Amino acid sequence: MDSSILANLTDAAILFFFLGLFVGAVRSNLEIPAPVAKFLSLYLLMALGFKGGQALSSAGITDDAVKVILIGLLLALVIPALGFAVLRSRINPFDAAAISATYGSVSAVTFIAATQFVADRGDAAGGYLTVALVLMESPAIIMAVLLATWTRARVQADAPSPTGAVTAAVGGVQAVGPAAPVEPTSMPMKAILHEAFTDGAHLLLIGSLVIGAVSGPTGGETMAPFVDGIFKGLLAFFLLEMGLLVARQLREVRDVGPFLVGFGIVMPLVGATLAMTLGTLAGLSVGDKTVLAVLAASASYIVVPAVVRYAIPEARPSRYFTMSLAVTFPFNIVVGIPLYYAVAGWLTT
Amino acid sequence: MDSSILANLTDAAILFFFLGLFVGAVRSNLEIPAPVAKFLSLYLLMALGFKGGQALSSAGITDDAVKVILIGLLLALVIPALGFAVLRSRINPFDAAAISATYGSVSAVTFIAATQFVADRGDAAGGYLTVALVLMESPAIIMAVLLATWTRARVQADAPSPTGAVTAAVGGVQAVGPAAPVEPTSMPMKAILHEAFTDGAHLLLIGSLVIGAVSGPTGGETMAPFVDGIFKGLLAFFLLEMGLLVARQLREVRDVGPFLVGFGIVMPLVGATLAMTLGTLAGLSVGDKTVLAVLAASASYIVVPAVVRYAIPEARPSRYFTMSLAVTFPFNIVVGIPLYYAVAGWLTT
Amino acid sequence: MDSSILANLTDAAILFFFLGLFVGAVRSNLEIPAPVAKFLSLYLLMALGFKGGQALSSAGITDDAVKVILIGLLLALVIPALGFAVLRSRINPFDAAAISATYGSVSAVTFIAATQFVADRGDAAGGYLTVALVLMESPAIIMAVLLATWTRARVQADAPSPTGAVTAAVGGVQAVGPAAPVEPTSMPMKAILHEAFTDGAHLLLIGSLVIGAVSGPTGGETMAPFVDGIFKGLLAFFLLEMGLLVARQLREVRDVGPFLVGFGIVMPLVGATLAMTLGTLAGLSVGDKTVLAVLAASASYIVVPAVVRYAIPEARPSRYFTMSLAVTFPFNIVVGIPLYYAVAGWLTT
Amino acid sequence: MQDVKRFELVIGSANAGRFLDALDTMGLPHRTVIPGIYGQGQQGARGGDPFSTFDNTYVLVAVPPERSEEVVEALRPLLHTFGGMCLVSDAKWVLR
Amino acid sequence: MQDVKRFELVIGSANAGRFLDALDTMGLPHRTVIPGIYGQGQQGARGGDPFSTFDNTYVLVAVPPERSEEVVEALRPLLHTFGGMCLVSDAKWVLR
Amino acid sequence: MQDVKRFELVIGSANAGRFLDALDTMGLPHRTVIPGIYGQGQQGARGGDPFSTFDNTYVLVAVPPERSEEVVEALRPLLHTFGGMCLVSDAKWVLR
Ligand SMILES: Nc1ncnc2c1ncn2[C@@H]1O[C@H](COP(=O)(O)O)[C@@H](O)[C@H]1O
Ligand SMILES: Nc1ncnc2c1ncn2[C@@H]1O[C@H](COP(=O)(O)O)[C@@H](O)[C@H]1O
Ligand SMILES: Nc1ncnc2c1ncn2[C@@H]1O[C@H](COP(=O)(O)O)[C@@H](O)[C@H]1O
Ligand code: NA
Ligand code: NA
Ligand code: NA
Repeated sequence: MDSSILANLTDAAILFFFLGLFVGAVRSNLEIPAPVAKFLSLYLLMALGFKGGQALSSAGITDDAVKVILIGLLLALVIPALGFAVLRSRINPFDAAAISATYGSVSAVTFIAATQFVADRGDAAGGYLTVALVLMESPAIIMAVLLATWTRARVQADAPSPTGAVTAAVGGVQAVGPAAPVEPTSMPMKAILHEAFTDGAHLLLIGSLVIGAVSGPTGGETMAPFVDGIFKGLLAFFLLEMGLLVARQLREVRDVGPFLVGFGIVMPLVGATLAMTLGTLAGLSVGDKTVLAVLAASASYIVVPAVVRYAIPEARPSRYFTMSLAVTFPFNIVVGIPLYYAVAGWLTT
Repeated sequence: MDSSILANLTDAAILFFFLGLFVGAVRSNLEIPAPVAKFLSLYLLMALGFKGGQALSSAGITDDAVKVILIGLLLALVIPALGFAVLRSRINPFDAAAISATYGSVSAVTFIAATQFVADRGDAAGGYLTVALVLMESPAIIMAVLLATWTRARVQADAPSPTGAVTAAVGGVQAVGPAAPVEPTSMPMKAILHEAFTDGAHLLLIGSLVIGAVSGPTGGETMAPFVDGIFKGLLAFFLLEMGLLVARQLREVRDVGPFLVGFGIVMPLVGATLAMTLGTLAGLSVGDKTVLAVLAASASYIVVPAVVRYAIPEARPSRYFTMSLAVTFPFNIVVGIPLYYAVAGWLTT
Repeated sequence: MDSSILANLTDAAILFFFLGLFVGAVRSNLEIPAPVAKFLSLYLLMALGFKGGQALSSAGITDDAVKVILIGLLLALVIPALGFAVLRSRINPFDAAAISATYGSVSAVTFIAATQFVADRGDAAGGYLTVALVLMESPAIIMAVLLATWTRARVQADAPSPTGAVTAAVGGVQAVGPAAPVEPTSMPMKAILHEAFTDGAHLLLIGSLVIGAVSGPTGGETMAPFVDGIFKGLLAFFLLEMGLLVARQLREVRDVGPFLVGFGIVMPLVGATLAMTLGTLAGLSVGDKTVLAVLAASASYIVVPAVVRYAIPEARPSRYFTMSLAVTFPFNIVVGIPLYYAVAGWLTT
Repeated sequence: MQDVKRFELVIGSANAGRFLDALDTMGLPHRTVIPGIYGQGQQGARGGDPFSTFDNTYVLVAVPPERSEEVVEALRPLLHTFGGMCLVSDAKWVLR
Repeated sequence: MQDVKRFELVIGSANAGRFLDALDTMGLPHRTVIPGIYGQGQQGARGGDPFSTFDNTYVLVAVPPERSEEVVEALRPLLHTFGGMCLVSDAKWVLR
Repeated sequence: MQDVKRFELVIGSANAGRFLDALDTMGLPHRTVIPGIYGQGQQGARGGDPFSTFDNTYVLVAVPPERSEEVVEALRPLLHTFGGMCLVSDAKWVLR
């Protein structure tokens, strides 16, 4: 296990993540231009989906595929429920719902790092894990929104000013005039579903998966230099940006106390344990088990915040976004992935 | 023929075009950042020119090269004249001139899709077709501007307020004050020629062609991973953006009635027929004939609008730009290319 | 020698630099979007550092490495001192300090062009030259800032309004009210050192060097298509942008008279001669000598201006930036590199 | 020149569509929009994330003075729910 | 602080050069420019196309009040031909 | 609606941090920022270089009128040293 962690720490892409952290910490003026960073994130989703689709179409729908997808769906329902149960007693219910959604969903970049990690060690995971990734993205969102709607109904009967209240202020000074009480518009479920399913990152991933599956070996060959060849380099660049981002986000952690930091580390471990148990019972391979654990352990910072920011406007991004990005993402990248891999190996032999 | 169309529909790049259309149609928030989209379009022009130049320098100026270029130039004069003759009786003369220019010129992205299509089927077109592409870009523009100038002279004698009139309005509400009549400045021909020949896309294409021709096999080898390797992937990305763009543009079609939609489909067929006839008479290969037909059939949405937007300010982009981008581009990509290829094959055997 | 220059002029990347110059000169609307240009410059630094680190770790610290680095450091101290001595008698001391810093430091893009040039001719330079590049970036900055501080102390005793004075003006017309005399804040040395060492370009280069050295052959293989394969193509694109930039900058040369243009050509020759002499004495290879000469001859237009713009706010970028970008950069790219290579070959045989 | 009220909105990019729709509904479709910008307000720091989840959009709308009140009333509930800044100032519109 | 007139132009990027040249000719070369922005006006929706054929440029120019009239007169014919928006408002220039 | 003073700063991106820090120190952390823009002023042409060494940042800050003087005083020395433009105008803040 230790050697796995160490090997991970000499991986070029992971090292660029550390470089980003360092450069961000010393407050350098280094900046990846936002449009390029956005392109890189779209590229990763596209390459990820395409390669998953290719793997899927060449292997077909195997027994393992069905098992992985069923386990994935189960985890996508259990983990947010568990998260909400733990959180609701300690923090306000809107934040609890948003954080549950975040941890119930998945992180594509963590997934990519994990698939690279296991493939580099000869334990490549199946293409169906990309399908699991896609399917595990959304259930938590819907669940969280339902929880928030329910909370909202109860809250509206009670106190007039919930946590996320936006009150009038000019130039950082609270305005003199009395701030009107906030009445968050209850966004209709239909609109939320529309947002969740038409989110760009989500659609690009699914679309690329389908295209990868449909375009066959010829498609695979012509696309290979783009989706395979330069993949590691662009991933390294993107992780550099992620490091910078995490360093910046770490400066905004005042809304995340020790309890939430703890949650951001323990919750992944709980999710990974669940996934590992189910995966072992189902007799999955080391690679599949590791990546499934990573899906369970990872928290979304793309799709979920993109939907929750207006589906649950009362929840604070300075909590749910910061936790998933600045606590759980680095934890999984540095410690989690090699740890889950080591345990998966140990459970399998 | 049918099988060609079907095969085209499983091409990864074309599928990304459909993905873009779909994602745009469901109004997802997916967006390729504008600076990146622009870079992709520059990249395609650069790679296109470079590869054309390489092919040209290795093959030299053959008989076929001369024939293709002469036919291309002929088409570049006949098609806009034909277009204007058809349009002037039905729509205002400024729009007619602009649309003629659009259809008389060519689309580099359609050209790229076509060259990939024929090369994938073992019928690669010659490097001189890139020269034809370059030469066919401009004649239509100059012709259209002359037509517009002539129209302008006649119009100024008559009615005071031509179609493209820009009248004062605040916040979407027509202003109370009387709008001054528009007197479009007649841009001097010299300035127009300067704009047409110094247009960035145009110069980059020509420049890359020359560099490709000059830099020889060594240059070709070192540039190959960039201009060949990742070409298909970046093309796929760009076609995704084109799909999004077409979907957006389709929402603005109120200025394009059934007549103009019909024109946007029939005109390419007419152009392709002309090219195919001349190509067959000249005894060109299947690949050359197909690509020449595509040049004739395609309509410009980069260089021509870039010049016409100020050379003929009275013409409405909501017509000429929308038609070439949202009607003719998808038509050629999906139906046209495989159709012309099938016909070319049938005419050759 | 002549043939080297000629061969250089058919190099695809160099040709794109000329294309950029030409396109810029005819005032085309061609523009590489700024975020993409910035990404390209970061990419070059990353690839440069990574490949240097790889070369270094595979070769280890050789005798030649030590010699090159020592010579490099010596040059980084001597050249700016020499430059300042020459300039101070002719132009104001703030500009003199800034220009000395520029020429005392190095240009990464020129370095890249040179390493490509010698490698293409079978005389690849050692990985330690990248270390020399890194180490030669900063000494000149610190020296120049010390000179400027010293000048500032003397000036403040004398005249109230130094050259770079920013006086109040509205819309290009000097304001009626009397402009307050400028008292440039003396930025504390600590802050300047912080800026110099946390500059993004600098840190990315060093970080990539370390990562390249640490991530070993496996890292090298997975990163190769990105840092090697598409390198030439992206360099060509970047040189296109550099050409555009130089063409633009050449229009702003009114602050650079014949004396400074002469300095921008003679100073590189002096630097190269110094480097060549020391390199020959130390018995370096042709490749190492050439690249070392290029380091000595090149002037910084990234890191130095980034620090000097606020470390010496009295100095005019229209002098130091224009000279290094519009005079010395093209001179080295077109004439310098093949010249130094020819001389190095001649000195070695 | 004609008097206009100059509305400046700085709102989360994710919500910009709602504000623009509200203006469309009022028959005020003309506007200038700068997306992807940075800011800091009640809701914390925004801008610069690669997923464009939390950045701002700047919207400039010139409206006839007599419609100013109405626009304020239409935008207030949106500002209330989604946060953001709205400034109103006077300007002259140069007739063309 | 000094009174200035604050000109805001939103014009097609392709035509921006003409407006800026006109200002240069008048001896008013100072300006702030934001290219590549979105908008909607009489000429329809603009911005966001990868060929930058149809996007807008925003130009901010502070001019001495006594030159305001003259600037309006110089810009009007250009606005007339090429479309675009021009707003004029009052501001104070902070002397530095 | 509430009266505010609308500060517009156009400053070198490299120096923007200093201006923002000064505002932070005064307890005025709220702002809107557009980086990477073009301009021309006393210090020549700026913007569009790939190293972002010489481009401008636009900053919009709405402050309560009674703090306006104080802000001007705090910014002036910075403008003096680093150049840049600062405009102050009147606006109404729409309460949300
Ligand atoms: N006083 C202010 N001055 C300038 N911009 C502001 C101010 N307050 C808020 N903003 C902008 O409005 C955005 C949304 O504000 P808020 O909803 O308060 O977070 C912020 O991110 C800023 O860009
Ligand atoms: N009169 C003006 N109108 C608009 N913007 C200006 C004006 N003067 C200066 N600026 C802006 O402020 C920046 C810095 O000005 P300066 O320090 O004078 O070079 C310039 O690059 C312009 O973007
Ligand atoms: N009422 C308005 N408010 C804000 N921006 C406007 C307004 N009218 C026009 N514009 C801007 O000016 C640009 C050109 O206007 P137009 O020539 O009318 O299409 C539009 O694309 C908008 O960005
Ligand atoms: Na999870
Ligand atoms: Na055509
Ligand atoms: Na040097």
